[in-house]
Amino acid sequence: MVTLSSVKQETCKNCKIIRYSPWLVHFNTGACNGCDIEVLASITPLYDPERFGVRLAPSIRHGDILVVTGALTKKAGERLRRLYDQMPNPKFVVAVGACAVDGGVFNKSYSVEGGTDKAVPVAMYIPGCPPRPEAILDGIVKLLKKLEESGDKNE
Amino acid sequence: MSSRLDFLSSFATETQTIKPGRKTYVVKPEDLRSVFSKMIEVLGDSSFYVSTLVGTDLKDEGRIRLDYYVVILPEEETIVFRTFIPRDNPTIDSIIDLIPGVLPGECETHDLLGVVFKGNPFLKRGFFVPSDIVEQGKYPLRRDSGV
Amino acid sequence: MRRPKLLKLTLENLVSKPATVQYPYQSTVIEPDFRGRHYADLSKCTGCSLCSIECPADTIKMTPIPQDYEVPKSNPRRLYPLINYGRCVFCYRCITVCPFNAYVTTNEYRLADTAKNDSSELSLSTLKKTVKG
Amino acid sequence: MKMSVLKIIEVPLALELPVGPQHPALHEPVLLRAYADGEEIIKVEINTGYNHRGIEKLCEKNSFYRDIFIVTRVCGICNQVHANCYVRAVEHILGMEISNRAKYLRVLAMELERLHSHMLISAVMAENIGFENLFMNIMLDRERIMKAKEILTGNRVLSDYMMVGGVRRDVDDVKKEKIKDLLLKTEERIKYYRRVFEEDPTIIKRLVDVGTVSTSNAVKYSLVGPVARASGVRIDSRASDKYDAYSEIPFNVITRSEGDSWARMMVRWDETLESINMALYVLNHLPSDANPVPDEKKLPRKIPAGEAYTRVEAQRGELTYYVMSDGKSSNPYRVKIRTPSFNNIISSGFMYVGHTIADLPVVLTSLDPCVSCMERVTVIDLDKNVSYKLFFKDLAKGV
Repeated sequence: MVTLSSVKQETCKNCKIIRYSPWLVHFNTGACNGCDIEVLASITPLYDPERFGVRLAPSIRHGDILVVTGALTKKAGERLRRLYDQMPNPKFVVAVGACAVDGGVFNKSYSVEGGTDKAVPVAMYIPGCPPRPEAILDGIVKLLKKLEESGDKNE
Repeated sequence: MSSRLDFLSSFATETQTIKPGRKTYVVKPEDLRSVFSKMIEVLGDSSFYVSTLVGTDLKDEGRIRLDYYVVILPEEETIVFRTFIPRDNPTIDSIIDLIPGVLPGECETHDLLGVVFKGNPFLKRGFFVPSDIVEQGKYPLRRDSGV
Repeated sequence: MRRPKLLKLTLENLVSKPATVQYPYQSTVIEPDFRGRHYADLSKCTGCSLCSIECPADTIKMTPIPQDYEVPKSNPRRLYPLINYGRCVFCYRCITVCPFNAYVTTNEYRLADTAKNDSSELSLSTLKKTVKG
Repeated sequence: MKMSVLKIIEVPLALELPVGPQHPALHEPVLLRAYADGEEIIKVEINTGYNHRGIEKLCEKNSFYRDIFIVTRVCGICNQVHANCYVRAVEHILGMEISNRAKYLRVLAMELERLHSHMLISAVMAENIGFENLFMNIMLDRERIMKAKEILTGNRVLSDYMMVGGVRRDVDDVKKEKIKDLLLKTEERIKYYRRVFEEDPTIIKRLVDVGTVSTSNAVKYSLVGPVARASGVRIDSRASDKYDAYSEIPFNVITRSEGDSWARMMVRWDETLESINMALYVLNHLPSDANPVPDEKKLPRKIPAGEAYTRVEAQRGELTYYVMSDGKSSNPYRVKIRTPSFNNIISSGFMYVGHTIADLPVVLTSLDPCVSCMERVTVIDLDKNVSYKLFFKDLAKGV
């Protein structure tokens, strides 16, 4: 049986594979677009994360890092869990924006579950409403650094 | 402009003004269809559109208020048709066959407030509302829904 | 039909300097009044909890100040606003409604972390610790 | 003639349906189910409601002032028009007049937003038709506008700039010069991009005569904004309602008669140029009659009973707010938000009929849904009874 903790151990062993060129998958669970346009802005020439090998993956099955924006609505929650299961295994979730981290202004609404971590384990939180593209890159770079360190430990 | 709209006063039981300066005609719910067909007859069907459909739950008065905001072209004057329907039996005739543009508004009002538009084939619950609230039979915008 | 000079633009871009900012090796210009991380200066705060009431995201929780800090007399209830940065939307409503201008604002935007963080460390650093004994 | 359905194409786009509140608010993933005969689309069904965040109900549960920040988050791209519309409704209920300087600053903020939004959708259109070079170039120039927004409001996207009684921060001369400089630099580029959209053979081949809407259909289906204006309907609440300082600032309402996807994009580019002129006019003629920043500690706590209905010309069309106060509590009794995409997207089904599958993303993008809408597309081939997934972009290039 695959439990959450066993998945975590496995990812630590294999994360060296993705630290050179992580591909992002962007998923919107009910955001206001503010974070979406900033995620889009952060892949444009001014910030150009392809310097780190970061690019948007064409399909969820090619992705290493799932970038989630927006408050987790009840309908989107099921889809997020399904998407997470479809990702190949060293996988990490980055929650971008106040809504994805903890529900933001929508935390009390009847159709919102809360933050992303209610549905899937989150590796990096990027607060801000919305975070600047620099902050998003900063979060991804921090995540890559963390992977590098944990990869070294496992060798 | 207003002379073109004189015929509306025969339907109105009362006129009000919503800030800022939107002329409001209170009409009987059974008259609503004839108001819109008269509008089409007098103004033609491409010189006005239904901009917004607002449903409000007036719990204390025991009725639901429906406001149809209509924008008259080319001056873009906004006028309002206001009608009241009973809260325990919120049904009204749909005008979707006269004006196809009310589709989003009627679907939304049905889903969130429980108003039944007779003759609209596209009404369904769960258009916007999550399924657990639909199963409980609650309408989120009712004041006593408790969601 | 005349073709626009998109080809010329492409060639120009090939030879010109890259537009990319070498972030994070080189920092970008952030406006000094960009709405970034803010925290309460507890030497001014009176614990009135107005910011907590007005916060649109309910992110500010009035929290008791730990016993080992010296608290000014103007704060008899020993409460301070604890901001959960994860949920904060940085609208700065708390700053504009504060009757004592007790908030410190910065343009710090790099808040990414592996766990949700809050303002307790920053806020409490504005207070002196009681000397024991 | 009876057409047989050979393929069912499901397009689960994360489409923006900023239907406010109770609607999902933004970025609602909309499901377009297109039925195609060969390459030709014969019917499109539009399903919505994937992420309804319950904003209208949320507004009833929060106070008038907290709602300003909640309605701002209905849509990230048009956040200032939402806030402006709501704030003006509250001001009408309060009977409050604001200073001229605040009115001009509000217009400046909203026009900057229109600029970046129109550039964004044009960039996305370029990407959808496979013109990635143009996408990257437009996005690069758009960063200048974002910088100008940051200087003016203190944040790049969600600006939280509007407040009952005025705006939340003033501009000084240094900031004014900086913004003017950025705008003048961008103006040149925008003229260039407009020419690319006007003349480039690739763009013309993909956009002209695709998704044509006649004038009478545009009115009948309640289409608003650039979509209606491209079909020759002159609707612009800036010109008719003359809210804020729009009565004093000169501008033209752009209309075109073609009604196809290309006309919609051209209307957007012309409006972008108009917006730059308006923003420069505001910066050159900024009155200094009073302090535009109200003291938020002294704003009225009690809102009298009353109702107001305000319209704003958002980037995508007419946005309306209805706010009602019962005078008893500090919360609004009812807030109704009707966003432009709500009308444009849900009523758009008839536009796709008769076009090829590859045109579907073009028509959809020309309606200005949202950017990150490029989710995957599922093609179910009834012949082989298999389904495979495609990237939205590939679909645009022709499967």
